[in-house]
Amino acid sequence: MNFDFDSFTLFTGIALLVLMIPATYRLATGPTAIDRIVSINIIGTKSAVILVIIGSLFGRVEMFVDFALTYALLNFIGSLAAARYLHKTPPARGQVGEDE
Amino acid sequence: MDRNKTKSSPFYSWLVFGLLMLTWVVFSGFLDAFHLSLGVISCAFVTWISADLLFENRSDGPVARIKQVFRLAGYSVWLVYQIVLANIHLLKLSFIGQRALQPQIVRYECKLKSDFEKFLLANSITLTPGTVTMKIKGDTFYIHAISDVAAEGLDGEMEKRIAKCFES
Amino acid sequence: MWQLETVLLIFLVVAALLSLKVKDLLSASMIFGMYSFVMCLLWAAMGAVDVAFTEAAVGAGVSAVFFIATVYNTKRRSSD
Amino acid sequence: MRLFALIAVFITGGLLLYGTADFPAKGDPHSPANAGVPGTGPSISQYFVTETYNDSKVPNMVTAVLADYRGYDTMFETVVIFAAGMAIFAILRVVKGGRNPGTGIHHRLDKDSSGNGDHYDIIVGTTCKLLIPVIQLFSLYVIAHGHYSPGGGFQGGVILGASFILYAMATNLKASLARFSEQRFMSLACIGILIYAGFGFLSQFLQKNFLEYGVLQKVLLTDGPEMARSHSMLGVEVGVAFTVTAIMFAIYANLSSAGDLENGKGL
Amino acid sequence: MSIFTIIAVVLICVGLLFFLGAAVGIMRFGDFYTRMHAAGKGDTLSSLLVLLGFGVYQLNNFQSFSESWPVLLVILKLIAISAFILLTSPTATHALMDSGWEDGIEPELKNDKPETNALEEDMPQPKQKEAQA
Repeated sequence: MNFDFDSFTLFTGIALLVLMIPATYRLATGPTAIDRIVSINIIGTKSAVILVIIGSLFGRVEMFVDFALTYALLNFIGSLAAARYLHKTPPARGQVGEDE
Repeated sequence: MDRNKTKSSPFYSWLVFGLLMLTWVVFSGFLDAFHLSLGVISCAFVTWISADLLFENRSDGPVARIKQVFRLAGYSVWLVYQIVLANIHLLKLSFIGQRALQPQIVRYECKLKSDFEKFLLANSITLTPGTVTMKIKGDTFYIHAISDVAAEGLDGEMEKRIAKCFES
Repeated sequence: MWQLETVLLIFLVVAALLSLKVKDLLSASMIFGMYSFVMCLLWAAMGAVDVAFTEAAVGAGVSAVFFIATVYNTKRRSSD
Repeated sequence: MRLFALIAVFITGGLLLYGTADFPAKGDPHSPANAGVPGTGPSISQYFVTETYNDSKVPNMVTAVLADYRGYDTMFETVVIFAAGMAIFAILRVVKGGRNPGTGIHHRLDKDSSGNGDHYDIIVGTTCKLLIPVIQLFSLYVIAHGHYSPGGGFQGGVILGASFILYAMATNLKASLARFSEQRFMSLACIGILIYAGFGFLSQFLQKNFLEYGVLQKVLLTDGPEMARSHSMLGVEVGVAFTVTAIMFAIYANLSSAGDLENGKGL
Repeated sequence: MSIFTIIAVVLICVGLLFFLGAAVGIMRFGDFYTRMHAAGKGDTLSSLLVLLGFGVYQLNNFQSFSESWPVLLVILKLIAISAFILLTSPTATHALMDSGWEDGIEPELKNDKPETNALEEDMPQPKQKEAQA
């Protein structure tokens, strides 16, 4: 049986990108700002995985794994900053945060 | 959090340095003298600026620490099993069982003392099926549960396991 | 590889348009974070590893924080 | 007005796309940039690909190009970042006795941030405590291994600055300024540029050109000018990292507290 | 096709299945708090499985400890990435849920169980809307 792992890897990457679509839908429609923050968190985690996949396609996983590590470590900072923002400002319902 | 509160003991500084050195070797992968000396400089720098962030409770001796490490390893195996259960539960919910959602907020009192144990309990609750820790005020956890079954699952077994890891 | 790059380019255009569309500046900065993620993936897929690393560090680490800190000290809603 | 903007964007975009039609294909070995113009010797890309390792014993060409062949460029990029930090400082910073404290917009927003701090102290605080040393060590790894793998001073400096920002968000601005005070980060930013320029002036002092590191073998005690260039690149990267770290944290501190570092709580 | 490749393919496929579950949950759940369940749990195990799958595939290049030290290193780094995702993802979930409550998003609660919903009165209430000038 002839199995091409590289094609499988490419398929996996495209499948992960397609699975980003629900998160992008949440990012587009909201309804609140915090839904968007959640979807950004998800997209960041997926990006780390996709970077490893791209590394595997190039055959240089040992190089790309550093980027994935960067994402895994730093993705938290953006979410935390947004959470701190919402924690510190008065509730925004009905005034801002929701689109027309 | 502030420097003067935790009394710095040489054992813990060396422990932090050793752990960071191990991490450096995993990151770097070069074992020649030049890179190892760079690693020693980097680890000494990180130990200097933020050694007090690791190991909140510095009263335990080395033997107690080693015991805790082994118990935590056993606990994490159980936790991974719970995470698998949680994902299967989520898969079921998102495809078939959406009408069975019964969201509710449950209060849970815990008896754990230190911050690290509370942190471990809260994160474990988040990772197990159907429950997410929303808020902690003192010893009270407010937990958002997704169904009745999940809410009844909070019977304190996890807390017992965590307490067992840290008893001396 | 070209399939992956095509999908990434579509995501890039969608993210850029979305971040212009929303009026809430906090949401706009979050969507700009997605733009930066996709940009990093695209650089990586093209083989420009150093640029991709810079984009990863700046996009994930500090740029979102700077945007949010700026929004925190001004007002949250864009006027146009 | 929006319609005109849209039309202008479409026309410009169309022209740019039309322009790309004349580009050589990606990675084309026969394009002028890669193969060189006939009759003028090898192109600069060929020179970098074949000679970088012989010149400086650095496997990662990008670092060699940035820190050695185009050292001026990188040095003044660092100065640009420094200038950006200084601009933010000059615009936002509230010096004591200047603007009346307590009237800035951040005080209005900050008034209800006291309650419910428990959550952040336990869960987020513990996670940040576990993460921050690892992030710092990773950033130092990125700086130190700029020769072998992608990375270098700028990326590592940004990650290191992000770790201080994370500490400031996990606790508050005052606690992080107790560790990394304003005086300290401002002087660190200057020291970084001085390290970079110092390597340049040192090589000029030893009867060579500015930033020509090969002559530094007498100072660095290495065998041969190649290793001197390699080690000088590492030193230069450390300088860049100092400046970038300090400026990233300075920008965060000034932005999040609206320049009032003494009283502002940060994000 | 070696045994490591088979294990890798199986792990990656299972990971993709869990990613699919999380994505469908984010799309279909009606309430912010239930969506957080999908986001907080779904991404941890699935990314862990996919990363471990690629780690197992790297074992194909493994010959001996002295020669294949970089391969082991890649696997250790992949495990480190999984550990950091496992650490930060629930924390981000807590922080965002707490912020959502403070921001005044009303949870959809089940109404026919008064004994559990009564506990809600103990909760710190969402801050009232403030009329901004």
